[in-house]
Amino acid sequence: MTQPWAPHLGQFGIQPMIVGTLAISLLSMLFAFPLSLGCAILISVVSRGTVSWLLRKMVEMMTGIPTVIYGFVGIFLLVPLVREFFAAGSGMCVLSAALMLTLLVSPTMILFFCESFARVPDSYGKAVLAVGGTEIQKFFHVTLPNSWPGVVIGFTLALGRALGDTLIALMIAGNAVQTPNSLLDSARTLTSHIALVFAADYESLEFKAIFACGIFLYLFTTILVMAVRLLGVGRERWAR
Amino acid sequence: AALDAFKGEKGEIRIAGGTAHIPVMKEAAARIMGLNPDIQISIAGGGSGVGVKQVGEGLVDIGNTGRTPTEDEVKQYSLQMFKWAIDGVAIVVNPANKIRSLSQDQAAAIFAGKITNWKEVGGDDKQINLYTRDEASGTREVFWEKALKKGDIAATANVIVSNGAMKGAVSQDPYGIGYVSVGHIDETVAPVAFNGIEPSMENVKEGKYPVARGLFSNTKGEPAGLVKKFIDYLFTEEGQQIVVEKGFISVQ
Amino acid sequence: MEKAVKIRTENLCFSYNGRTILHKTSIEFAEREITAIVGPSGSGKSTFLLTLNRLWEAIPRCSLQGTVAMNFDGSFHDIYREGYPVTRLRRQVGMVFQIPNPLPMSIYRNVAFPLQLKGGLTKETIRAQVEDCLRKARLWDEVHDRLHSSALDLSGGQQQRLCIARALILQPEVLLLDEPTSALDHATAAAIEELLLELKKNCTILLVSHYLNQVTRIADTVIELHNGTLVRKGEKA
Amino acid sequence: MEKAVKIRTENLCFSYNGRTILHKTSIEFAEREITAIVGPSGSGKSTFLLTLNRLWEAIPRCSLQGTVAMNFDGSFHDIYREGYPVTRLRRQVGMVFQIPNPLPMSIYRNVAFPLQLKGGLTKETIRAQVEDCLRKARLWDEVHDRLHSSALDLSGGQQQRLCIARALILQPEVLLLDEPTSALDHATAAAIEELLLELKKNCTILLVSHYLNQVTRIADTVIELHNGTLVRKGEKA
Amino acid sequence: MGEVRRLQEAGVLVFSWLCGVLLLGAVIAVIGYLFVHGWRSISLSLIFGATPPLDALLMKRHVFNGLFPAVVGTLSLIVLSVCWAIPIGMASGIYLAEYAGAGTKAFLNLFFDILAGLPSIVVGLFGFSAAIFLNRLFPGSIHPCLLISSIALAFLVLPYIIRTTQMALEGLPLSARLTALSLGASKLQNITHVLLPQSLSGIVSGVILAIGRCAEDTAVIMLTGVVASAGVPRSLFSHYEALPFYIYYISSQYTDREELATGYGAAIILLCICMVLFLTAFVIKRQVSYHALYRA
Ligand SMILES: Nc1ncnc2c1ncn2[C@@H]1O[C@H](COP(=O)(O)OP(=O)(O)OP(=O)(O)O)[C@@H](O)[C@H]1O
Ligand SMILES: Nc1ncnc2c1ncn2[C@@H]1O[C@H](COP(=O)(O)OP(=O)(O)OP(=O)(O)O)[C@@H](O)[C@H]1O
Ligand SMILES: [Mg+2]
Ligand SMILES: [Mg+2]
Ligand SMILES: O=P([O-])([O-])[O-]
Repeated sequence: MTQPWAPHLGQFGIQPMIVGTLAISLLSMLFAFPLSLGCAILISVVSRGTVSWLLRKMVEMMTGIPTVIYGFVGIFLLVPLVREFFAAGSGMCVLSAALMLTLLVSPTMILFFCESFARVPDSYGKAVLAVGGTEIQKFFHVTLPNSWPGVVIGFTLALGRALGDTLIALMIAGNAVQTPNSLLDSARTLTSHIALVFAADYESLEFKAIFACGIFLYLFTTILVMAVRLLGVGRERWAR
Repeated sequence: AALDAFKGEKGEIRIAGGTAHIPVMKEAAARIMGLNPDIQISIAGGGSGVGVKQVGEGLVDIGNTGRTPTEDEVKQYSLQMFKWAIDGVAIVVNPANKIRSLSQDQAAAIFAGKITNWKEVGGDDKQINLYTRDEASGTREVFWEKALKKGDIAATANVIVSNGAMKGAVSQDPYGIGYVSVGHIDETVAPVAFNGIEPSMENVKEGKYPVARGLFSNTKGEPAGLVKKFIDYLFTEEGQQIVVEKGFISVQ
Repeated sequence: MEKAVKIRTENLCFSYNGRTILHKTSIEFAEREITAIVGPSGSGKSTFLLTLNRLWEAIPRCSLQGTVAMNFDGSFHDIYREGYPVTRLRRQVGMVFQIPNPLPMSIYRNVAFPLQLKGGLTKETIRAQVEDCLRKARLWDEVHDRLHSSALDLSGGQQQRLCIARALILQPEVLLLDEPTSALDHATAAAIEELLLELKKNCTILLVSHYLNQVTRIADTVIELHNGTLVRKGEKA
Repeated sequence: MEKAVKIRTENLCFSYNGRTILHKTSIEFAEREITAIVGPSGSGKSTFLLTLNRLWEAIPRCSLQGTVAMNFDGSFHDIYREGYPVTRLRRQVGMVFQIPNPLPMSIYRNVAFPLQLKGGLTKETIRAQVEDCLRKARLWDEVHDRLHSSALDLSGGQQQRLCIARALILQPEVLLLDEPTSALDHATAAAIEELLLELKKNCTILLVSHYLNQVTRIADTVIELHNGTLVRKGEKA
Repeated sequence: MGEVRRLQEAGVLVFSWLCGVLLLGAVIAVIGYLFVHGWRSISLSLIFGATPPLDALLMKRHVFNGLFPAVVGTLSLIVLSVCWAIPIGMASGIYLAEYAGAGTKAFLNLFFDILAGLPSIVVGLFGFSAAIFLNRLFPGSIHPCLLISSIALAFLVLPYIIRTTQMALEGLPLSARLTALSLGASKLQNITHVLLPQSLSGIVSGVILAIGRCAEDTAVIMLTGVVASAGVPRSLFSHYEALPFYIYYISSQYTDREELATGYGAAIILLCICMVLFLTAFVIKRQVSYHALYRA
């Protein structure tokens, strides 16, 4: 497992891919979660009327932007930018992939957040306003606690998507089989690894290693789902 | 005239494997399907390794390889090989890069990650960005064996999945270096002389350029019907003309 | 002796979806009095209360014209003035809704909630005040052993008293009560009436009620809402 | 003359989360009478009504023991019997909730809804019956010009009358009314009382009410709920 | 204290606007970039190549150097997968929310959560393995194809539909549940007349997510039958092209500027298809809930 990936030497370690996957997806969630929460607050609480409506429509529209388009624009717009800006490496790196992934997962998360906010009954909000709460207090004291399961589920789905996304990493992370040491290093994720090696041979060790990748991804998401559930259930006490 | 064989035929041909072959396959398919809409030819890449396995498993009718299939492969899947073009593998850099020639030692050191800066081989003071192909690639196999003499390829190298993609990547990156099928070289990338020998068609044809190989189409057992007609077509004059048009060397 | 005026509306018009509910209503409410608002069901009593704390603004497609002025700290303020701090207004004007609306939290937090929103108090102070308000609303004995269970599980009358307790905790200067005893039994309702008479010392109370007995018992002034305008009907001797 | 018995509970116990609300309650309700149920707020009146149409089963974590039998078509049926058709039961036992609960549909559809659920009627019949029920509940005049707007926009009292109309449309044999006039003004409440006296001819009515006047005016029997048991308090002469 | 609160609120305000502007800027950059570079390539010949459009539509002739086969491939994928996924997904969602016992429910919830987290490439891998397995079972008749791709895609979106249906139903307040029951609605009637209409917007949003996912997915189809060039698929059992894969393919393997331009064109077309799908779904959503709730 911890060997390097070198099929011609009979070594089929997938550790570099595991690290690559974690690096890219966690980094993207680090960007995406605050961004999404901020946007969801902007849409549901801060802005009013047309502005809010427009923003919402825009986000809804964004969920419809295909991954491959982010990858496509990533290659021709972001990668050169990153290459020029940091003047190191090829621009195909962990950072580029994480940035594009952020764009990919944010809209779903924002919509999920907004939906769960909206599901909190009106009368609750009125009760807060009637005792002199501001819109923002209403949000933090009633809306957010009551929509917490939705927020958690939105986060899970987004993280799952970031972990499981193939195309962006495949197209702009560089796919080098190494453990990345910096944000500007090229890296390969488990998913791209499957896409790159999938058809090599159906009986060989290589193919079995691919299945190991699949199982690893599966375990990741399973553990994640479990953890988030425990968290979510704890917070769900008052939401009925 | 060579297309007459396809008149009145009906059916599907599935092709996968070597990516160096794709331009020729596409052109041939376009001509055949243009003549007879009842024939459907699907073309996928994947790399030579994929081609062998898929045709062996019976998932496709023709598996292309950019290297000679190994004896094991031939035996295991009872492959029939058809070599319809000759090709070379050339090191390429971005046209903005001054370097136009590398020795075998330099090339091996660069791809092994021992030389990491262009100034060490006489270029700008910039980091070298390595591009290599995936494990299934015939191009990689040939390059590794004949150019690198089975030397290491650094793990830091970006991995690219096809000949076309390699060209795209290197043409985008001013400090990149990679290797592609000679047939794919155009003005977007600059070929690099290997041990002083230009990777030109002539040099490959005359056997001067050492990193040469054949392009194969393989079938499981004897081809029959539509598949046979397709392979036969590749060897007709018209077929070989396509080969030359796409930058490869005819086998005739 | 004429009491000072606390609330004054002028030419107040209100409509939902273009249906006029209030029509050029100009009226004054005296300070530290209990004013009862009566009128047939659907005439706009609840709506009128909403115009006094600007809560209708949360309802889509409705519109208001005219002015509402309130006397805070000795001078009149137009509460619809651009930039008027609506949050502060709603802290000074407490409200109990016709249909009880406990929040989906524990009983304790429901009552403590306004204080938490305002901030700046210690846990102990809050706890003491919560208990005090629950006692005033005659709910303490029934719930003191389950303060931390959900308020949504309370009975109808309990929810109503909870909402009263919640409205009291900020010690508002004006209290808008929309049928606050409709779900309460006689004894409890009487206790709440006592409470209102007590509160009157520091507070201006507007009470929507259908209970004529109740109205005659405790109201200083009775106002009737009829065909979209408020008319002064009677005053206590 | 003793009237026939319509509903009989035996050793009925009920608890929420282990808190006992009803304790070994055995009582009978006479056919075609209005029985008032009174008791302090939070004593379990609403809960008791829920045991008569098995609606509590939709609430999580509560439990019931004992039996409830109702007389339908001349014989007693244990409504908690395994396999008893609960849907039919709820069609025969109408209910008006303490806190009005219109569905988020149009006014018209709210009232027509039970008939649509039952099925098998033409549009015209339904329309006629909806109008009839809305008239009976004294709501028709206020809403006939906006039958297709949302029922959620009605005033508190209007919602309450809507729920009454909705409960009437299936012509149930038993009516459970949980403070049905709490949000209504005097005149309207009186009209509803008239209606109940009229309905009594074909229907057994259980009325939870805090309005003592109302209770004395229309109830044939008064039952008090106290410490978890129902006690017969008084009967009309 | 009030000061602190005001500062906090101002902080929240600034932060949320900042997020909004950032996101907006990024989207405008992405879409703007596409359109600036791609609008010139948009023409009928981008789709139909040199083939007369009518011939292509009637399938009389193959289209080369055009996106027609990819467009058809993508649309058939969407329709097929949604056909498998919606009935099963909604039924399971309703079952989970309304019928399942506590044990079953806990188990299935976990199961679907995990399924939802399953990366598409893994689903693709299983689809691919299934195809190989079937191919060994019935030599020569089954290989990666449109049918297998659509089933794999259905698996991918199933959890979305199930969970959104279930969440929408479970999110309804108790009073909404009790009311119709008290009027003599059977459980099924309660679901179909009250609970489903009230949660419709949630469900439709799940379906929208699903459609979007089918239209854009590349990883699953990459392993289960999409190819670089195949023409319009003639049956469920043939290879096919698809727009997202075409874009992926072009982005890395373009041989000249013209080919790259078709990539931009394809990207714009795919974007437009997705937008149109979304718009329709939103229009439907508004009208459906309107009809369900406000018309007798
Ligand atoms: N869903 C529930 N979960 C837990 N406890 C409940 C629930 N509903 C009611 N209770 C409790 O059960 C007791 C009886 O409630 P119920 O609603 O039957 O009272 P009630 O007699 O109708 O009172 P009121 O006159 O105030 O409406 C109350 O103490 C209440 O807090
Ligand atoms: N949100 C709303 N949208 C549209 N119309 C509304 C809305 N709320 C109330 N109305 C209508 O406005 C009128 C006045 O309603 P309001 O609730 O003020 O009456 P009310 O006097 O409080 O009656 P009740 O005694 O029944 O509570 C009613 O006809 C009602 O149908
Ligand atoms: Mg009212
Ligand atoms: Mg009650
Ligand atoms: O032709 P390839 O095998 O290198 O793709």
